[in-house]
Amino acid sequence: MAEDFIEGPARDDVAERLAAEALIVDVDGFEGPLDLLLTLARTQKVDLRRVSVLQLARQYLTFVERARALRIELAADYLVMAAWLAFLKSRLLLPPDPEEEGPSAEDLAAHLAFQLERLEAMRTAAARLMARDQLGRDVFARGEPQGLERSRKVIWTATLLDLMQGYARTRTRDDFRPFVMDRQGIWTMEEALERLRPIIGAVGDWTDLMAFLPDGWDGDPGRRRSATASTFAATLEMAKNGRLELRQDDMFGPIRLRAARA
Amino acid sequence: MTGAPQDSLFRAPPPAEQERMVEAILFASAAPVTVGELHARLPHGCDAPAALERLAKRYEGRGIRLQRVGDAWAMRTAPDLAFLMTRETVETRRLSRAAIETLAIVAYHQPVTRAEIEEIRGVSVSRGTVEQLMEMDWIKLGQRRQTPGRPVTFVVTRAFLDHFGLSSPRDLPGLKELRAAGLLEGTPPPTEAQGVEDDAPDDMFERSPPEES
Amino acid sequence: MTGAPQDSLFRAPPPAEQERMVEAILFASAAPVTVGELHARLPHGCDAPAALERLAKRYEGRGIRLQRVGDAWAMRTAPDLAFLMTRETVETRRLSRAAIETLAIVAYHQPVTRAEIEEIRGVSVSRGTVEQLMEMDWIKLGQRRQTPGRPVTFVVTRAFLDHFGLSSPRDLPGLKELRAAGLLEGTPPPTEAQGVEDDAPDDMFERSPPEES
Repeated sequence: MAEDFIEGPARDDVAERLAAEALIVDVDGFEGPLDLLLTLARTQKVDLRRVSVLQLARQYLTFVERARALRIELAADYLVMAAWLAFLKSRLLLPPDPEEEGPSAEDLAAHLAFQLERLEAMRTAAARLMARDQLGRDVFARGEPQGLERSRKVIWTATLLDLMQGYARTRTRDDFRPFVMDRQGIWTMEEALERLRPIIGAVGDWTDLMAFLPDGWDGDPGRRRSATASTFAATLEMAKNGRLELRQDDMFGPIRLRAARA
Repeated sequence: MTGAPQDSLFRAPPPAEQERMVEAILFASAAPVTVGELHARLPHGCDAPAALERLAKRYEGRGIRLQRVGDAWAMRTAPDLAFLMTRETVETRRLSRAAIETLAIVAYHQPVTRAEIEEIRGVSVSRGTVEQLMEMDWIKLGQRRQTPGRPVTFVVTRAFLDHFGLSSPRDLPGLKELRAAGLLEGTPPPTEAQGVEDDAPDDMFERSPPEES
Repeated sequence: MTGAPQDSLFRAPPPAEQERMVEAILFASAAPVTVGELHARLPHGCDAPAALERLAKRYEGRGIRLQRVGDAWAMRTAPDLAFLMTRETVETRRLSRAAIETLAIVAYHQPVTRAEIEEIRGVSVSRGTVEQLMEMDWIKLGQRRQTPGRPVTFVVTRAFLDHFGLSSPRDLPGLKELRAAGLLEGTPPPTEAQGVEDDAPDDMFERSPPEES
């Protein structure tokens, strides 16, 4: 490495050396090692296809050494490239080893040269692309586009599932209506009175209370219980008013009633 | 400014060139351009009115034409080609919730009056909803109910059955099936369970108006 | 659809009429219109490609010209009149050098993976760069590469072609030379002297997915 400093590639080229100094100061301006290598290669002022990779490797290593001497922080990938180029340089300088496996030093050098040439080509292409007439800068579209007037026709659609869910929703909503006493299983005392009043006058003989339950209320136990209780309460009310008489002969025996004797 | 080439340092472009300049300016402009603006933008010594006149002639009978808009000029598509500038797009949209519910109630309870629909849904039915469903030809007027006021009733149509792939409204799943399918989640009132639902859906459509709730 | 007037209920309009119809449609649209869209909007039986050809010829040398953009067509002002258009110029965001290079690599190497872009540039591609180019609608995702990991690829869009006035990606400046020099390959040409890759993939752009409409 020291030898590079002694016989540095830019030793007798002041302009080149100044350029190299500028490069170092500017290290942040490079987009990675390949970008730096391309810039260095340009200083050789030859067709990129004839660039001397050996010289390029020296230039790069010199650059890295100087940057380190100036205590400039270099990103890791610059150092990785430096290591690889040092390896490549040694391979290029030594006579080829026939035992060596893998690509030859010349192949590696050719690939590096190709990479540089390809990057250079893409930069040129990018520049040519950006130099083209551009829409909105050189070439213009219709300034007042009419657009397509869309006459919209809406087709409404619904699926059977929508329909069923919609119906289910309306029915389910009923189940959550504000609470009211559900009277469907209840026979009220008013209803029992209503029922007994017109018929009680005709009951001459003692008759079982259960005979006065309304039709259809003696099956379901809940309904029978409700109807029995209301009817019994209604008979008590009517007995109080002196309209009928009640008797129960023994405990839990049937309750019987008949119209009051005047 | 026009017809004064002598005060120009440079010779004005030839007429054909002026014409294509005006053409490009009018094309790219977002608003009609006045003659004054044209003169301000064209090279010195151009005759905008003459260029406009030639351009108007060139576009005669074409798909585009030059049009005067107040004191300005613009390029416009020929009026007879307006039909190319519209495109009918067909958009399918899902029915609103109100419309679906109304439709469902008509389907399950037909013939049904507006008052009955409102009673079942618990909210008033907007005129628009019923009109929309009638316009879609999914519901139609049935016979008047023989009750005071003789209210109109609604029934579903053949088109409704076609759309939903039903051969008759009786094919609609009943409340019990809806519940079995998890579509009805609330628990029914205890007694309604026997009386009403056991014979659903068969007499569901004869049974009108709905007596429950 | 073209050349089948016999299956049409109505006779297609005469060629001159078709031409002015295409003229009006292209004129009214700021974005390129595909041949397919033209056929959809023109009366049945029209031959859009033929009308476009006649129209393009008619506008040769005018202030406006017909520009092919992939499978679409657009009317654009002639580039030599750009100096008149300063008023219309839209300030475009300045692209970074990384973005410009990435764009060029996608255009010349498409379909190209992110790893390939990085290999060519020698640095990793920042996420923001690709996102910016996609947001500008200049690049988009192509088909996944059928290699391990199935990486996504990038290709340029119709908006890219439109922006740079390219009829197709084949018209990219210097494309042929770059390909002949083997610079669009992943590895250097075998022997540098006669590294003329004349049989290099001419179908490079056929491999990209079809343009969106």
